[in-house]
Amino acid sequence: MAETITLEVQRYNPEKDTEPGLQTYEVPLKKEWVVLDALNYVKDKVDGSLSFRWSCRMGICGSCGMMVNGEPKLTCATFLTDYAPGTVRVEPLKHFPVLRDLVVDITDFLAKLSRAKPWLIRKQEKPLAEGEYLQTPEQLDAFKQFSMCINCLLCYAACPVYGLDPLFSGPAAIALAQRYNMDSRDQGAAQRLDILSHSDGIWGCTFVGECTEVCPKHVDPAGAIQQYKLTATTEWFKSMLMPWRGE
Amino acid sequence: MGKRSNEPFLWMLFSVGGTIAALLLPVHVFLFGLAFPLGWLDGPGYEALLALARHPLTRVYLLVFCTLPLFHYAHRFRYTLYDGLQIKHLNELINTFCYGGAIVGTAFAVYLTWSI
Amino acid sequence: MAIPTYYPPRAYRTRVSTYWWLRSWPYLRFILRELSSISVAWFVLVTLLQLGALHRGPAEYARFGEWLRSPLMIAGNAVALFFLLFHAITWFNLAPKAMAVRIRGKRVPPLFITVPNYIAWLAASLFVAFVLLRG
Amino acid sequence: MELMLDISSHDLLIIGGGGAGLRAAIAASEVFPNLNIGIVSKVYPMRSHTVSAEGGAAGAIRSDDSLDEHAYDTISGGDWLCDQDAVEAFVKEAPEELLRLEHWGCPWNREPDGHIAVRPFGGMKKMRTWFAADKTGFHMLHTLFQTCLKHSAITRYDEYFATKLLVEEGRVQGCIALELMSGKLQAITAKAVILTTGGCGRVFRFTTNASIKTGDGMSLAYRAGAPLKDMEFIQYHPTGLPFTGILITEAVRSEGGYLLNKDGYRYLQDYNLGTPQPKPVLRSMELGPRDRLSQAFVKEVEKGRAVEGPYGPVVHLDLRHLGERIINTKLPFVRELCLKYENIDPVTELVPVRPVAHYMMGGVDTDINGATPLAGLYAAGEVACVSINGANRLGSNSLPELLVFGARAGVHAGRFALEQKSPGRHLLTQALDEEALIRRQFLPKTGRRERISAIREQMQKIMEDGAGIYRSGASLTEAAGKLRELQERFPNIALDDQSQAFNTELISAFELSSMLDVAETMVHCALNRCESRGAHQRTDFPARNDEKFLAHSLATRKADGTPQVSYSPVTITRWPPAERVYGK
Ligand SMILES: Cc1cc2nc3c(=O)[nH]c(=O)nc-3n(C[C@H](O)[C@H](O)[C@H](O)COP(=O)(O)OP(=O)(O)OC[C@H]3O[C@@H](n4cnc5c(N)ncnc54)[C@H](O)[C@@H]3O)c2cc1C
Ligand code: SF4
Ligand code: F3S
Ligand code: FES
Repeated sequence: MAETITLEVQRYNPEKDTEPGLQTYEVPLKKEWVVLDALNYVKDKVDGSLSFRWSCRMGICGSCGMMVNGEPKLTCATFLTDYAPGTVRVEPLKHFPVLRDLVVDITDFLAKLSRAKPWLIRKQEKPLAEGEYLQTPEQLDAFKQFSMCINCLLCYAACPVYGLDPLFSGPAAIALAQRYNMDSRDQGAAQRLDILSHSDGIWGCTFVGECTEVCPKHVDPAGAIQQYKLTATTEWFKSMLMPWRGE
Repeated sequence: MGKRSNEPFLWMLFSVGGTIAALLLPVHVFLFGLAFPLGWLDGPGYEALLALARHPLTRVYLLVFCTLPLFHYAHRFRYTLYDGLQIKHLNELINTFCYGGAIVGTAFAVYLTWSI
Repeated sequence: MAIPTYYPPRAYRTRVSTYWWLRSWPYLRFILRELSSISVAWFVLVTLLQLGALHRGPAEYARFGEWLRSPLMIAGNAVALFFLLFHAITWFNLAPKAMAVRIRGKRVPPLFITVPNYIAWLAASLFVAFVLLRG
Repeated sequence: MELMLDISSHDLLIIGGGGAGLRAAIAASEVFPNLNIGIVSKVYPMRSHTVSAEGGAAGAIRSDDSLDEHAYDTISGGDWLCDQDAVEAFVKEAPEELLRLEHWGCPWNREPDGHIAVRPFGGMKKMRTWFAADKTGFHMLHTLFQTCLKHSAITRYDEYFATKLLVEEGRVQGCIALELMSGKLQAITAKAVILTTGGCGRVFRFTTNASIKTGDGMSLAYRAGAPLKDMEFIQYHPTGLPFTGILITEAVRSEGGYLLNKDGYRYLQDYNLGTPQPKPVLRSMELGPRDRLSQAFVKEVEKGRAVEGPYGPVVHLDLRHLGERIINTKLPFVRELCLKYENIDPVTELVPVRPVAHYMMGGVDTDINGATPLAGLYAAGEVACVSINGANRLGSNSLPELLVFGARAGVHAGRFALEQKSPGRHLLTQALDEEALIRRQFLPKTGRRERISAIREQMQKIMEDGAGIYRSGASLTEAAGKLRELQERFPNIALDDQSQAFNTELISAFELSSMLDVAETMVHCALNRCESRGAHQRTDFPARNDEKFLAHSLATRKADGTPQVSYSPVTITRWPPAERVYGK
């Protein structure tokens, strides 16, 4: 194994640069090092001004998503050795405004997430004293997959529709809405439908499917969206055929 | 949101049309587009085909075959133009072109299957 | 939940290139799949013209047959067939994603949806061929 | 670099957006709908460290279980240093809190009939640990965060780093925070403040803790004048991966994994932990208690029988004899972690492991309602010491702890806030002072040479060598001296980064300064406690000494910046101190 590997990192400092550029670093190549370790090596030993987000280093907090050689990846789970020999190019997640070096602005996603009402909606709350809402393992299984989203936003970086149209709600927000819709304890599907069943919501998705391909937690947002389309269509027909059913 | 968009309706046409196109179009293209013209297989003659086309079941079949896939096309092509060429701002024009085409085709199909 | 205002720093925004779909194979595959819709429209149009010719009598129909045999049409239909097969295969393969069928609380494995689709495809194709070739 | 200053104000300010912080915010907002609440968090709340917890959360619900048994397990596990009134409140409210989370949508695992499922857990005599697959903390945190989104009275300051508490007239009245995105300083005034900033595992070199766990809240409180309690008690987990510190769960050993030294010898047999059998035997060998296993590792290193790895000594965890099938069916997540984050396949390779710092039992001194001795300041979660964990926390007690005491702190701080007048007039001056200080301390371009990472690495080494699993008077005295030197060198750090937008190096500097404070209190508390109890093992005082040390250590900051250690009594209600017996 070679001793070192070349890291090409996108740098951008809004106070100095008008547009991003690439900077090259030589870093040690070790079997157990992931791309994030290489970045930390640079930050600690070479250039403290390199900025990026990270925290758990175990693929669960969702902070360290970046483009590695053009693909959206969790850098704490992407080994350097997979790219050796050769260079590793690290860029900020695509489709988001770049704040600094490898840090992108995700406020847009948070706003979209709130709009999808990702919380349990009940017509009538049950008092705690009456115990839990019963839910069988099968009912749990119906939404479990969609509840695994770590909000890493790799799917947004992979989805060309989001890149083209920033108004698009996007894969993770819709998958999380679907997570609650499919939860046997939830009664808020109708409220979420109005928000998601419009042209910036599910109908913007053309089923490119890359969101699902890149998702590190196997959430399958593409599936969630298509399933939602089916539900929305059924609901639409119901409301056309039986307008009196009402809201 | 108030009034809901008619996307669900268009999407349903797209889906059903897509399924019909997937199930039936390949064999049609293969036979009428390649096998018969190239003489790999002997297709039905004029009279036989006309008789077949006039059968009530065939009329229904043809009507479905010639309409729903057009709406599949209209929907899909609309988004291809939006995204592939990044011309979503021209959406009125695109919609007219795509769905307009599908509607004209449908009218044509209704007329032909009826009058043949 | 409210989010306080901040001094927005100058964020750098990239524009998606017009040729984004050339950038990677999955995107290219996607755009090809979407372009298959042109083949759909194309062959529906051919069929409509054929019905028109049929309607207008044997002479018209013969001329139409002649047109179909022209190299340009053969080439066009060959391309169309390629795209339609591509459409059919992607359509059937993606179907299980769009439909989460559950039987007794367990999600039906994708193959249980894909395989019947392929069988239906085969049956429909054989039936159409049988009706047309019977004579 | 030029700093800007902005001011905003809330009734209640919560610093920390992890499990404890979010729970406090929701509690306050539900009980006092008119309360205007702010949450400051240095990372987006759903990135907080609570997200990493795997195992589960304890709350007695089964008919064969009782609150008293949960309390007893907790108190004996904590080597009688727990405040028993707090433990009693904790075990009573834990099941309610976990149930509340269920009502908010947390996907707890279920029995076939739809009721909540519970699993056994280390140190708990009954099955009472609620779990959501092996991602319990993740599901709890996302449930809390998403539920929080529907409360319009809560204003979030995401990616704001709190640098200082504002204190006026002896009362905490807000904080100063740096907005990462812009580099702007924000003075946030409030009538009450709750600290929920989590633990400080990063003080050590090898830890399961995320990079954000740098003890900031402890340092904020300490500098504002609040005492830190029981800082010498740090829990080690015996099997962490070296370098990354990723946790390899106990389940690996329950399935029959061996611990081997460099000669391939099951060394635990030399430490009074039973004789090796091919199959796992409960309470013996690899299934001995966490602290004993960690201690055996240290001895093995001393004897020169550990394996020298690139990141220091390790021993090997051997799973190969279990075979691929067992590993895939019983331990899939372990294999995934090893493969995905360490490039090791346990089916064919030995897994290097070592004890890693895992959890901080001590923290900001609070009463049973989260109130610290400093008026207006509350704390909950890992940053606080209530104390229910005593000298050693039981696995799966800290997730319910953050719910129970997060909620309590939220309600009590909310009530306190409603009774206060508007914030004092001199806060703005303080904010301006802080701005000047930051500018002076971190941002001159010349004349500085120290690198942040160098000081940090030295601190971590000092802590490992001097205040690790085993400590002694000598090692601690040396550590204390070296830490003082680092404190003195700290002002000479040079930042490569002089810009405003997302200056993570500036944040690292703040974090390092927090960690130095926390490390000093740990070392001084450990030096003063001349006994061995729970996670605090003194080689020069190997026995527990209830006569002198059945007491909480309290570290307060002296004018010269060094800690002053004093003691306060432990609250004993119904369980008088006894021998801590394992495995009976
Ligand atoms: C690997 C691992 C597994 C674990 N498993 C279990 C388990 O199975 N069961 C169990 O009971 N416990 C477990 N624990 C312990 C438990 O997870 C933690 O004790 C608990 O999550 C701490 O939560 P918290 O809310 O106090 O802090 P955190 O979740 O750490 O949140 C701290 C918050 O404070 C913010 N913050 C910190 N400093 C600042 C600052 N200066 N300015 C602004 N904001 C700041 C952060 O942004 C963050 O939002 C585990 C711990 C680890 C490391
Ligand atoms: S859906 Fe997957 S890729 Fe998208 S944010 Fe969630 S975990 Fe990340
Ligand atoms: S990639 Fe985008 S277009 Fe739809 S299927 Fe996924 S959201
Ligand atoms: S650092 Fe947490 S997901 Fe990578």
